[in-house]
Amino acid sequence: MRLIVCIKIVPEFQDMRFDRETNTLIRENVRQVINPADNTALEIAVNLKNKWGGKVCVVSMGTEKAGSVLHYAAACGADELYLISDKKFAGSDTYATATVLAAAIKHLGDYDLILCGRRAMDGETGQVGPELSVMLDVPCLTNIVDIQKHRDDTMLCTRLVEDGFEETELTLPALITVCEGKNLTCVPSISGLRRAKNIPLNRLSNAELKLDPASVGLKGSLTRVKRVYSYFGAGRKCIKTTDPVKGSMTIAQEILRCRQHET
Amino acid sequence: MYSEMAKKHADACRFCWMCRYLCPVGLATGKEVNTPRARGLLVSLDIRGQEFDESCAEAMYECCLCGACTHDCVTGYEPPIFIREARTKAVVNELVPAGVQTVIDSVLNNGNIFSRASSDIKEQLDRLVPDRKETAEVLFYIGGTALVKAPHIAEAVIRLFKCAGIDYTILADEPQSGTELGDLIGYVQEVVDSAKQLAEQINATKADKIVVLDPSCARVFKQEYPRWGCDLKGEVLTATAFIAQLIREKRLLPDKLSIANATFHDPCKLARDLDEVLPAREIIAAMGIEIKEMFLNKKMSKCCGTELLSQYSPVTGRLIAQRRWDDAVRCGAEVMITACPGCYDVLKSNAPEGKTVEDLFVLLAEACKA
Amino acid sequence: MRPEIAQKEIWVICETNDGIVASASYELLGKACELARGKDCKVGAVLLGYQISGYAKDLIAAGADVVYLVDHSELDEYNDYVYSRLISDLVKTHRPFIVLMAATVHGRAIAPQVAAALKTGLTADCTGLTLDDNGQLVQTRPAFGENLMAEVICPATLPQMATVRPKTMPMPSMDYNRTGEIIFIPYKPKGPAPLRLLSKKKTGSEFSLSDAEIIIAGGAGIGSREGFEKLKELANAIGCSVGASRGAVNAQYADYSIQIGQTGITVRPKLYIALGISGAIQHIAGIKASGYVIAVNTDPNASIFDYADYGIVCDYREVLDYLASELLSNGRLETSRLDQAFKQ
Amino acid sequence: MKTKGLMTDIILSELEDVVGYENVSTKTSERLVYGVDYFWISRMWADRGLTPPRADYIVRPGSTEEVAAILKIANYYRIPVQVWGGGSGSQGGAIPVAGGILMDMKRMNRLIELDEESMTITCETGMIHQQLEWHANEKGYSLMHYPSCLTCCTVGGALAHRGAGILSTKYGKIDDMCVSMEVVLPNGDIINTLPVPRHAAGPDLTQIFIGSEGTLGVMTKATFKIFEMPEVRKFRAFLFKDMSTGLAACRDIMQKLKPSIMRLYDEAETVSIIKKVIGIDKKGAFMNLAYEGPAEVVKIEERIILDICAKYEAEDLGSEWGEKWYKNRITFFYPDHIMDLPQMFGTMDTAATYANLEKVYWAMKHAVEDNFPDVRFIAHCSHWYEWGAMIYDRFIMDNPPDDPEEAIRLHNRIWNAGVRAALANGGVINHHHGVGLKLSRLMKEQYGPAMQVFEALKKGLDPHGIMNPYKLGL
Repeated sequence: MRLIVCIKIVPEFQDMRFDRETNTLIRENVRQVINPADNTALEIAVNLKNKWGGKVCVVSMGTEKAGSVLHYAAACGADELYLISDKKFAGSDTYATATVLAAAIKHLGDYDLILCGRRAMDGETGQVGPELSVMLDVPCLTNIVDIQKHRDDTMLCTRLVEDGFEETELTLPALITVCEGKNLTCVPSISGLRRAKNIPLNRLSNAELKLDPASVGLKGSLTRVKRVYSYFGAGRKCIKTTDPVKGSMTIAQEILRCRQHET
Repeated sequence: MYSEMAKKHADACRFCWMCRYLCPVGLATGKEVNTPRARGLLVSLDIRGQEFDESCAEAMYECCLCGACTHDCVTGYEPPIFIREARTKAVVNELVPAGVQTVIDSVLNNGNIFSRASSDIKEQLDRLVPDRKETAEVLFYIGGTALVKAPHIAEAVIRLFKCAGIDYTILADEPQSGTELGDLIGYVQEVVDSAKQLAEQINATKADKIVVLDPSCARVFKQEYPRWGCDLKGEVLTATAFIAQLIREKRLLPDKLSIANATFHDPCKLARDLDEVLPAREIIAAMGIEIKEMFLNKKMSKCCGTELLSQYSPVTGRLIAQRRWDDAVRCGAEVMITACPGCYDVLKSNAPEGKTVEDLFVLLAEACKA
Repeated sequence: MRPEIAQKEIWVICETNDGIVASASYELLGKACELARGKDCKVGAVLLGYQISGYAKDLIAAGADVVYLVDHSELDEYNDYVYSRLISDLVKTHRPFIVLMAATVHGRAIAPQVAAALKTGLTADCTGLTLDDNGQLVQTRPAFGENLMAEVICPATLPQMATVRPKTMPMPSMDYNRTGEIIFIPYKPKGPAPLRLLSKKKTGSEFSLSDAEIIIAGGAGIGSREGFEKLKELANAIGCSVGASRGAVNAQYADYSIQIGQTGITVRPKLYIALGISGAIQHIAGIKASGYVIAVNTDPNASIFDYADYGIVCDYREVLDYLASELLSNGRLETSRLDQAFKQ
Repeated sequence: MKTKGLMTDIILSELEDVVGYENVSTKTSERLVYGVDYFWISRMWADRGLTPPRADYIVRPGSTEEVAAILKIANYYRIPVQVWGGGSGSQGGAIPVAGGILMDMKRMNRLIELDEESMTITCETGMIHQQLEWHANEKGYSLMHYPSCLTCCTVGGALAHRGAGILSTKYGKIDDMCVSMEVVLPNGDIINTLPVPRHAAGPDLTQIFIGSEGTLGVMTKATFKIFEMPEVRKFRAFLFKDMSTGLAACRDIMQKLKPSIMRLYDEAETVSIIKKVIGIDKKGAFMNLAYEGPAEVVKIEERIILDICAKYEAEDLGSEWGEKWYKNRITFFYPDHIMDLPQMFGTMDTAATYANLEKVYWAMKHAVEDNFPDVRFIAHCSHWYEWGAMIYDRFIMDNPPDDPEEAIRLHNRIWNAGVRAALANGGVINHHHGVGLKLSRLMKEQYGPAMQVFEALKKGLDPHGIMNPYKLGL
């Protein structure tokens, strides 16, 4: 199987602090990591490869900084690394991003399955995967927690929906988006790390992809962010007590208040 | 090579001196390179392109991973994070000192750090529990150190189980828990894989409670397994906590033992990582033994040098153990009581003349006439 | 107003769950009506499925002026592939200028596929929508774990598309005197789809937590599995849902399925009670939308208090024990005691 | 990398013969870690990926005799010897900039004697200060020397740089606490200073070696006073409207009693570091005080202090803030709490008489702030004497130059400006951090012709100049 995993490098959420005085996110000293859901997608891809053979190819669109993080993807079992980086791609919305990824994936040739995370921790749109599937004209299934080979060219997917799980049969080639797994840290192996030393980071820019500059980056984006503001200001003012009895009474009162609204 | 997390912690620690007074290795050897900040500095220099050779790798192995530095850090930095990753790097780049490599090979081939054949371990287990059951309410996980170095401790716990009427079993051949391998090569996939195998075997016993003799194993079960995605179905309890509960429930009724001038050495993993300092003292009190506390006790406990470090670095291990004995002697103790097979063996091998080490469970088994 | 928009429609793509129109779709119809008010445009509802024509009157009552019905046995099961292609075709034919869908799992899968097929912009998971006089839809959505709000527009292409977070728009009042047009659209299956639903297993777990009115959640500060069991007992007796922080899940006190936060479930209860949770930003991200937040923590400087309306600085056990002894008898809630507590 | 060379290996084997194979090292790891101490320049150098200065041999003596033998070898081959304790000095005093031998003293960490009758404790100088304190604590005593580096510095390091702890106002600096010592002279001779409280047998030998920073010999053993634990230690914090009012009040207090802690912060530090660490959010000059001893005496002291502070219209903040400060006194120095790279920073502590104190403060503040607009200046006074006090000034620059050499030059220019302003107004180049590499060049400016006394000592004791070259202006 040839498996393509699309990875986004995002700021580590746990590092983020909020400056209550200026109402801004403090982005200094924030680590860059593989987006958790993409990390799980990578794990799933590597497991599929280990079971059915083939290659895992990692594609990431971002700045040079992403390079060192992608090294980990190789240690976790990826066979090929592609960093898509070009100033022309800066400022892309989900549609423009999908356009670039679609061109890159076409550039890389045939594949059986594309895996994406279901959403990125920063933007949380979850749109790139489904948009990409349409551009590549393959079926798409989102929110996958488990995928197994079913028949020759079909997979059996378990999809998390609001009230449970759906079992769906998916014909290849196809694209899935994957839910964050329980185990969110990428654990590379010694053999993987040794192997990763010899896996080069391939770079793709618009010189190779030859996209119309008007169709990518800020220019190619169909949505515009008009304004960003802090939501944190809707802040709460905490009344504190050190008296457990008084505190417990308040809890009881609040529970009752909620109940009365219900009935 | 290093994760972003490791880089962050190394960069914070490299210019901070504050925890070195607690590092048992640096205090014993007097070497600057054996301080937490020096380990951080070497990693941060490595990240910045300075040479990282076998001597730097060796510096990373000269650490007990006892967590004293982590516990002391006001900000919450954890040197073991980057030390483990530096060890991984050493393995990947084949910079591991020869002595350490022997121990790594032993764990991979035999499942223990003592180059003891796995068939020996199996025999030991058969001897301990000849009529082993497939399933039981309690699974007793002993750990390689006790099986090889102090089987009488495991035996004592089993006698206590029988005395209290516990429905228990053990594994047919105890695979390693990943604690030592994780310490040796870092938390890599190979460690996770072995942990998953063990978790499956433990779950197959359908035990509600997993009672763990070796505090290091108990720590990985409780703190690392969930992170590694290894689900243990039963509740993990240290032997100390489990036995203390049996005493509380009056299922064990120890007689008084007369031991004068005793002190209790808190095993690092028990005290610092698992926050268990009281159960052992409860057990000691139940036997009517009054202890003299060492100056560095409970969460401030000073590491004994560990069985693992003593395996590949016997000279350093001995220096560290002697330092712990100095603490005990200064408080006027003649007998050091421990609750960890590793601490027991290390402290026993390095006891000054006329001083002895006793294991908590062995004493209790005697007190209960189990 | 852009001339091309006059006489055009705002569409709501309705979603069905087991053959019943989802409440989120009615919320969207209500919102669409509000947007259309005073503008020269209509509200269209699109309903796909099998034997669903009976719902047309409800959709009209909720605010639809036109209902586009596609009723076919092949559409019985929700199928992302078939549905998204069919919706794309409908939009191409009828050219609405705004298309709204609920930000459910299915909605968030189908909407981007439709947007990509139509080469138009799409904004995900909106919590606010306004329509300006130029026909520009201003879509407000949270980002960065709800720390930031962004206003997004789709300036150059049509339709303007958004998925909207359920329960953020009010339910419209149903007016069965309203009239509307029902357009039946014939459907011809295009052969076997490359994806096929085989079975569905309902667990309801995530659903119940993200929908719960009152949640009691525990963190690493709970300290043990038994502690968590106690918390669960009380919660069950009172009839609240139980959640956990990542710390508690990592420490194995609770299952991942009830983890609340950025990497778990996002909740929006009326009352959120956090016991022994320190308040890491990733946890806060999951509870931001809660109504009243009460935090119990031994550390007076725990950051959870920054996000709480009421804070109790003490060991959570004291609170748990007190509530259990005062409110419960034989492990069951005595409402009269709750009343008493309220009176005090 | 192991240094290879005929002479290198000959010298190596001689050193091994003295201290044993395992106590000499030429390993990369060890040579790297001794090249960075708490000196900003050494830290910046490492942070920018440059190779730290390296010694050729790391030697760890285990006894005074071994130290003597090493010095004899070094003298014979004319190899520089740099003595290293905890490496926590901020002045670059221990960095092996001249190559040669680095002597790590931490193997010499034994307790020699605790004399409960004379109330003294004697130990080897490689002991971490906290360990020594614990040895005293085990018997119910304390050295009352609580510097921020308590947990990481060695006894020898504190002596070499004339360190001071936070209780110095009552109990004195290390130079007041140390009563006698054993020193190995550069030629290998072992000498002892006089073990009596006071004498009239010529100048004080002990005081010649305290503060000598390894340039005149190696201190190997030292004896300190120990104190009984005070019956009570009480805290009180005040807020003065400005620094000058605070200074006047403190001077007044020092004429009447001896608090153990008295720390007066300027407004810049009150609203920055103090706010960050203990959370007090007020403008003005924050002061916290501790007074200790027998309960009855403390009661009276408290009354006097309250009266004095009231006289200067200070806001009484009660005991909570002082206690909080005391609890967090070391927190200030942990990562994320203290200045760290990429910031550029330095501590220009100085001392002056009351007549000059305020003049020195303003002169230094202006010299730094006016000449370097991107630099912040914060200060507090924390060690007091009957006739003057110390000013703990700090400068902080958030975005220093990227080029390391340019950064060094700028760093030195700021230091020159600040210290020269202090000197011109009656201050001194340092109060309790020492001179090291950082201030070496300013020693002659401070002492003028008096410097020849030190130079003569150096020449007489260390004719080949092997002891810690380039430090202390010698």
